Amino acid sequence: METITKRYPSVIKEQAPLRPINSPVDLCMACGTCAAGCPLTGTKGFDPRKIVRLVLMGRDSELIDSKLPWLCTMCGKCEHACPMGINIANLIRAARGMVEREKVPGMIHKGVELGLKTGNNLGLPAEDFVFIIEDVGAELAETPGFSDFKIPVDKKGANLLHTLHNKLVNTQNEDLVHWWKIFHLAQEDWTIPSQNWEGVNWGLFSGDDDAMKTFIGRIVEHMEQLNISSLMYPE
Amino acid sequence: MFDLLVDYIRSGRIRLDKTKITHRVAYHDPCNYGRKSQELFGHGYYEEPRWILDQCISDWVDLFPAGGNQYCCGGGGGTLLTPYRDERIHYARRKMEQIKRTGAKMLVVPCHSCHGQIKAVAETYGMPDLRVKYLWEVVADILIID
Amino acid sequence: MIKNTKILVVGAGISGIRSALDLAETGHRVCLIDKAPAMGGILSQLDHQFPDNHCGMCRMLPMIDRDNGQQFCLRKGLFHENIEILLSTEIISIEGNAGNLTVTISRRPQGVDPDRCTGCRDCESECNIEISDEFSAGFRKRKAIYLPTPHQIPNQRVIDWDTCSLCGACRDACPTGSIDLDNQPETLVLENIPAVIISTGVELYDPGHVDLYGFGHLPNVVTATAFERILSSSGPYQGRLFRPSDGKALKKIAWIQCVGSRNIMIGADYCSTACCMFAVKEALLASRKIGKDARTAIFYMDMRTFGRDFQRYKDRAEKDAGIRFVRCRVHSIEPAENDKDILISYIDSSGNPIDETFDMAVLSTGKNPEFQLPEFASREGVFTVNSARGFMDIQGAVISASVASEKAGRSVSKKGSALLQQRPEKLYFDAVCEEKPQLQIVLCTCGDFLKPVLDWDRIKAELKNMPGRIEIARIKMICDQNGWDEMIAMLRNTTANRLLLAACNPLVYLPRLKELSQETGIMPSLMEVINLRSMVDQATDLAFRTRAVLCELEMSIRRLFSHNPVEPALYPVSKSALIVGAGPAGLTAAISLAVRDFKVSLVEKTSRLGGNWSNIQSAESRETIRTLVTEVENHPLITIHSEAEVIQSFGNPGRFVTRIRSNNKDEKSLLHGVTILATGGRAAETTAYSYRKNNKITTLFELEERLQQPDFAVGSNATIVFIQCVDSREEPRNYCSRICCLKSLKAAITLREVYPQSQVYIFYRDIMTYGNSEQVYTQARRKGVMFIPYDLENKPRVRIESGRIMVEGSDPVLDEPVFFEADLVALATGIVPNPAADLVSIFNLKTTCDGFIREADSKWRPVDTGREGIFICGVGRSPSRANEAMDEGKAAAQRALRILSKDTMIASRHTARVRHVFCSLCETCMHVCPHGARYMDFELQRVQVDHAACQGCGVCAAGCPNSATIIESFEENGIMGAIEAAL
Amino acid sequence: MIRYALVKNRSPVHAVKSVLEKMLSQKLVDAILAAARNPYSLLPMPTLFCDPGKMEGIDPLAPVAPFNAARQAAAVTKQPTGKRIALVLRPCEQRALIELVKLKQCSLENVILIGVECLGRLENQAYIQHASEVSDFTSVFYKNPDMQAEVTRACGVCEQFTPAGVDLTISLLGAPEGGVGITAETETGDTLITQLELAVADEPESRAAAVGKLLQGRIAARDALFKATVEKINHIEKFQELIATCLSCHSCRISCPVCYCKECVFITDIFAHPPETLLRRAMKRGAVKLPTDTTMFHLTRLAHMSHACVGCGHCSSVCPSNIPVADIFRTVAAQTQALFDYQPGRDISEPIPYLVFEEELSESSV
Amino acid sequence: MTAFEPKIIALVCNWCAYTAADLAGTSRLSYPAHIRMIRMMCTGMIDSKYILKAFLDGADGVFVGGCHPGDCHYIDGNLKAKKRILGTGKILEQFGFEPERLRLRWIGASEGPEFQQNMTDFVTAIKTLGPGQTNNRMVL
Repeated sequence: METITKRYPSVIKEQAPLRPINSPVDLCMACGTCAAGCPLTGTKGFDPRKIVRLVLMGRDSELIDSKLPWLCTMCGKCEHACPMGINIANLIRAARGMVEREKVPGMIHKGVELGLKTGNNLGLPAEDFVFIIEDVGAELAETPGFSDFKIPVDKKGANLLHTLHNKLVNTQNEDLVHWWKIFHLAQEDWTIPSQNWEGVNWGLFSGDDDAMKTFIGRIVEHMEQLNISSLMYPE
Repeated sequence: MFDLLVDYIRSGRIRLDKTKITHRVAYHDPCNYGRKSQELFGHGYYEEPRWILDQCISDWVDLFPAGGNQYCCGGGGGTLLTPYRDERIHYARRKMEQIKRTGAKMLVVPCHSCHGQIKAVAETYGMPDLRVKYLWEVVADILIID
Repeated sequence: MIKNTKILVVGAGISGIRSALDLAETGHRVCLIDKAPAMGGILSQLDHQFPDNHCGMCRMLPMIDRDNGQQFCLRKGLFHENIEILLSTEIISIEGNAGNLTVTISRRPQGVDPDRCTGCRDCESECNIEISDEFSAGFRKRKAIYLPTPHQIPNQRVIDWDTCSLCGACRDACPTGSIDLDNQPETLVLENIPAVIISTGVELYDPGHVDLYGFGHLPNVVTATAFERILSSSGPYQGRLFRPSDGKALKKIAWIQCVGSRNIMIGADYCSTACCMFAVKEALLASRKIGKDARTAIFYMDMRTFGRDFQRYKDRAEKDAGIRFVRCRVHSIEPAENDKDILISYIDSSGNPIDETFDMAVLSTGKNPEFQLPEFASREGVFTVNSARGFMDIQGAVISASVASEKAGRSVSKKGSALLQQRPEKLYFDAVCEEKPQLQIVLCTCGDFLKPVLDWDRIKAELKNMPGRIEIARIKMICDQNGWDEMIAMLRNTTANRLLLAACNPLVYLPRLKELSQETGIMPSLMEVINLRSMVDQATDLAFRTRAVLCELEMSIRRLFSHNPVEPALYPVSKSALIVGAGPAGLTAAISLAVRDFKVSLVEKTSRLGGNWSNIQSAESRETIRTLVTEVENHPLITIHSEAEVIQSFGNPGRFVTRIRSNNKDEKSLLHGVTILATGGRAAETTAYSYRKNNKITTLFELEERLQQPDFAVGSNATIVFIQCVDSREEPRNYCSRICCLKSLKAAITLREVYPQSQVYIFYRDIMTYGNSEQVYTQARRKGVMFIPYDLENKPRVRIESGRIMVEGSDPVLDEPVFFEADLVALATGIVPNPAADLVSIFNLKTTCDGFIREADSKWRPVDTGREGIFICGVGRSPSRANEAMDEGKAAAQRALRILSKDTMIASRHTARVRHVFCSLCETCMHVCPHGARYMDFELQRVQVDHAACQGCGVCAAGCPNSATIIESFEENGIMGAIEAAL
Repeated sequence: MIRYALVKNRSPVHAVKSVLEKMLSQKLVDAILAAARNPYSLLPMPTLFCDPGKMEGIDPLAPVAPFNAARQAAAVTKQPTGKRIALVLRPCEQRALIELVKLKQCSLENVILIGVECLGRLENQAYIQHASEVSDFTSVFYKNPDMQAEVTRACGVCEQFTPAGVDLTISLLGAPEGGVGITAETETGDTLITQLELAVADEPESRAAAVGKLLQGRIAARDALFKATVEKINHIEKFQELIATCLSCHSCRISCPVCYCKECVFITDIFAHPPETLLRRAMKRGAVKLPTDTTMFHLTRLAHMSHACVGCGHCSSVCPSNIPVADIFRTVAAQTQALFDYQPGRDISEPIPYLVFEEELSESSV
Repeated sequence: MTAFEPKIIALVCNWCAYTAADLAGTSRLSYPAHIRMIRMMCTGMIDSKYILKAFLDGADGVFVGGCHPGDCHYIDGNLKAKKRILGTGKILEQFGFEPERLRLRWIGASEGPEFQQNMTDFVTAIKTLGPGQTNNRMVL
């Protein structure tokens, strides 16, 4: 990865990595709006205004090397009120993307890698996945009113592709059924893919654009393969 | 997702029993469906979930501020996956105060991250009994089955 | 079609009133229109204004020829012979050419006939529509038939057609049948309009448009205008500071600045200019009202105290009233835990997050970015007051209004349709003082209302016992046309030379007395109006009431008999001006007067015209000034006395004699009608920041000059540091020079453009880019100029180490020290006025502690001095930018025209007179006169009154121990007689 | 620095006379205004001297003053004459003069102020009585402390008997037999002492004690007078009783050194009521005393001038009805002067209270 | 015995207190009818004689209503008045007139309710004090 914006001489900053999101960072008047609105201000020295200031000062590496970008949820409340329209959340995401991948904290990057490799962030094999959902589906079929319920896996020509949040598959199986109930009663023509069912794009979190594109590409691929017109994406 | 639910309800493909939930419910706008969606797609999902709630629950309230200026629960942006747990709990304080002030027994969210985060921190903020439900979970709960 | 050779002034706020009066006072006829049903604009809602926390709006009223207008509070309305006022009226279109415009206006009927309305309010109680009242900023409800402002005269109700359901309940309830529900607007086409002035003001931003401030959701979040109503005694809580949600006494209040301003996301790349000071004022007033428990805070980005006296005002507010200034733009406002208080989160100076609860938040809303002037505003022959383009403080609005009047007046006189006219009617009447006083009393019985409530037999009998020749007549209702005509007919046949009108509200009748005077030949100063109606309303039993009425009658009788009018001496006006100082302000003033055919003597100390400004500033400004200099040099009516100064001056408005001396000791006397002082200022010097210790440390002014040199160069990778507020905005030079920020920004932008690889840092305290100059600040940031705020405790330091310039400071945002090796340091030292002590003593004026010449009133009469006929403009008065100085020059010229356009100076009624036989020459009167309207005539050994300058306040008379000074119509024996009669 | 010089002669009167004569003969001044007897009267009158040979009757120390000489001093200094004039005045006269300067009635340009320490004056008749019996009554008066009993009531309560703020002070208290002390308080005075070749000495130690003793007595007497007077005026009815015999002759105002008006307002049209006004008054009230406005006159004079009252007591001395005008004035003046922290005649640069206003715009009301 | 109906003179400034009185009148804020108002162009015009005259002629109270400091149409006439009234009050006090009988208040043009309040308060205060010293007495 190229070094981040060298603030001075600033002519080259237009090509600098933290800039391409079309963020008018230069316009910052250090007014404090963002910092005042951010719930994280003060936590471990975090403050969106400081982030912008560091970038302005050409000290991006300090930002990238810190854990600050990982504390931020990129919720966008700061920029909601920013009088200069500075896109701080995108700045954060770009900064995350510039962190050496091994240094990405927690399981985000691991998840991304697993996802890229296996189609879901848990690294769950397809048979196991189908087993889990069919098991839950069978349970639902025992509930009154849902006796004819069956999970349509990889159904071609379905109207709706249903992707899943990995945590429902992993630990919170009981929450899988809500949508299924609705689909069932609404007599929806839907399907769940057995591969690449992951509905959460951790590339978004890690700042990894390539990974993000790959994930989305796969879903599009599915829809094309199965000839499905709409997508239900949990995030 | 919101559009789908709205479509189901409006077209009558599913029918709901509004009398089932009688206690007070609060609704939380996730950043992604609001501000992010507004920024990326030019439409923030603020009205749709509220319309759905109107169909489901008689006593639901908004947090303040809500909509475009709402507080993030602290679980977004992948922070649930980072090891910075203390910071995340601290982050949630505003949101939790808001919820507490409404006196609601249940919080409805349409987002898995928010769901996870709020459930995880509710006890820390003295609301061990707060139920956190997905918006579609609420819908699923009150479906009228013929 | 109506032929109407009046100049049309659109918008009757403070600017419109100023423009209308300016033109009316110079002999033009004016039509002043406003779409609102009441006058005054936003100021009618503000009782107190900075920087003195007081009003004083009445000081805008004419001081010369006072009798043409009113002598009472301007909030009540505006009355002037030359001004016609049309309310509820809007412009539909403007056609035609400059100088001959055709204006179509639409006028909505007010619904209530002012002649018949008695103000009984029956209509209001019958109306079943209730909406939020604009005047009280929504704190009160009003009906569809309502009083737009509580103080206006006449104070009859109007109908709000937009909400009225035309149900007719009010009409049926009205006891005098004064309500007409025909709501068809009347369209009038005015032809031959010589000029139009647009002074409509700007719309305020509606904070309900965004979800940040909880406005509309949290009742304790209000706008600054609404807070003004809370402060006002005519407001919702009679001036007590309660909060709307629960009536709790306010203690802790926060002001949120820049709501709707300085925000490019809503298209507001401007500063709304007045809000900072507005907030400081409100906080100060609130703190005073609350007392020691007050906790007020202002959340701001840059505290824009750019006016001459503003910084000290703010410092006092901070130090004396304990107002907290928090440099943080507030993100949003939330309810506090108890749901009534409000919660504001901000970061303190070290970046710590703080959550603080307040009782109330006040939003300093600026100009609405969506507001646009109508298309016709850009038409030729239509002049727009600057305050209709952007929010302004009063001083700015008043000056810009006079600039517009100057332009309009100039265009009218150029086109040959000048309306200058000498007043035709005869003011002073023959030999009234020779006649025996005889009084006619007219008692209005207010229909049948007063008949049963007074003991008329007793009144008649008692009046017979009163001293003097008195006749009494009763008229049923003088406020309607029949009664009025009846009265006039009766008065035409009387030999009485004094008139006492016992009716209702005197303020309604005062403006009509002149008309009455013309009809009857009784001098207006020998008429009095008393309020019979209010006396009757107050007292409960018949005897008591009758006694009260008799007392009041006798009081007025005693006063009227004591009036003894004399004709004061008139003198011709010298139709020429003396202007001291040939900088942008002086030159502009000279041209303004010369194009109106008045001779101008321009006295300049140096050998060169153009002042300081001719060698600096942008190429455009330089060109403007160069053109101006050429124009002045070539104008046949302007005589330039360069290298000369004033050594002596005396005289009165319209007739001054001034001696000037040139460098070669030649002396010359000039006779002139007015004096304009435009003495200017110069760059301040400094010894701070190692100035002059290295030639790379320059002042901003020097840098500006150097930037123009073709050989100017810094290294392409140079680090350039600007330091703002050098020796300024702290004692002893505690004022903002107004020009430095903009100059530094422009220079920084130029440097970044020429040297894209350079690093440019600006150390600043508050960037003072008010108004649209905010865009220059935005542009500078966009160009990559780096801004580092500092405060007085933490100034940057400049060191020279073996020839290298080291600048150290700290960045409060990152809370870290910053350190540069600079290739160039520019110090913004600001400006100081040219020494004016001699001039000030020659003209008997005053200076501020900083040496600026003091104006008569910084808000309402910014270019007048304490002495009528002497005006000030430009940097000699207050720091200003070149365009502002030129505007002041125009405004000063406009003020001067009031005098120059007259052939003779005419004294007004109620002026002071010295009875020389009694006068002991103690000069007490001269000392206490606030208008410098008295002088010692050494030749005659007399104290003389300057009747044009005298405003008749009577301070001289009260100071005179033996009544050698008397005030016409306020003669002491009359007042003593009234006191005797009252008891 | 204050320089003290001792001048000795046959008597204090001669000592003073010698100094003043020398001033004129040495042309240190062009004229001297001082109290002097003339061949026709025992009462010393203010006299303007230009010839040192004509100063025979000069006696500025004489314990009498037919009127306060401030007005006469003002008359000779009203307009600049280009001449240097020495004014020899008692403290109350000199203080009144300072007030008149503030009221632009005269100017101290080219004026040398010589103040005479004054132990009080006698009423005219009493003085004439004594002066006709003794040749140098002035010396007798100063030698004999019992004479204090005979000074006027105003003088008996005067605590400002030593001049202040003058160029030269002539003092008797503490001075040895036949001598007077001359103190220079200003640079001008100092130069004069040098020019007159006066014998500079240490101030006699006895002086301070003598001044202190007299002052103590005076203050006690003053406070007693205030107390007694307050009792007599603290209700308008009591006050009316006190002034019931007032003839409205305006002698008090004519004799008053600070009542500077050319014509008193009470003789102008403001108080010259036409018959119908008088009748109306009588009609309303049933009866009016004529001339009217007597109480008004005294109160107005207090309102106009009490802040400037120097307590010379001439108003009482001249009153044909023996109204204790001076007692009233001093008692009331003590209050008004305290209110404005103003002391008439103290300092020429101290502005008259009614001519200065709070620059700071305070918002309190009375 | 009839109830004490005080006689009160109000000397009011044309620009502020008088306007406030007008506003009170048009706003139907009634105040006691015991007050005889005399309009002055400025409180600075008030001669001490007026106040003395009023008290000597039997007024039970004298009210002076001027502009708030800084509001004066004539710059500082109100402050000049304050000083004069202070001095006159001091003199009256010596002759037994209670200082409470002479009252100076600042009332802004828009302060109709303040005007009403001030009038009501003053009348109440004077009623509490009872008849003045000169009430129905012969004054020489």
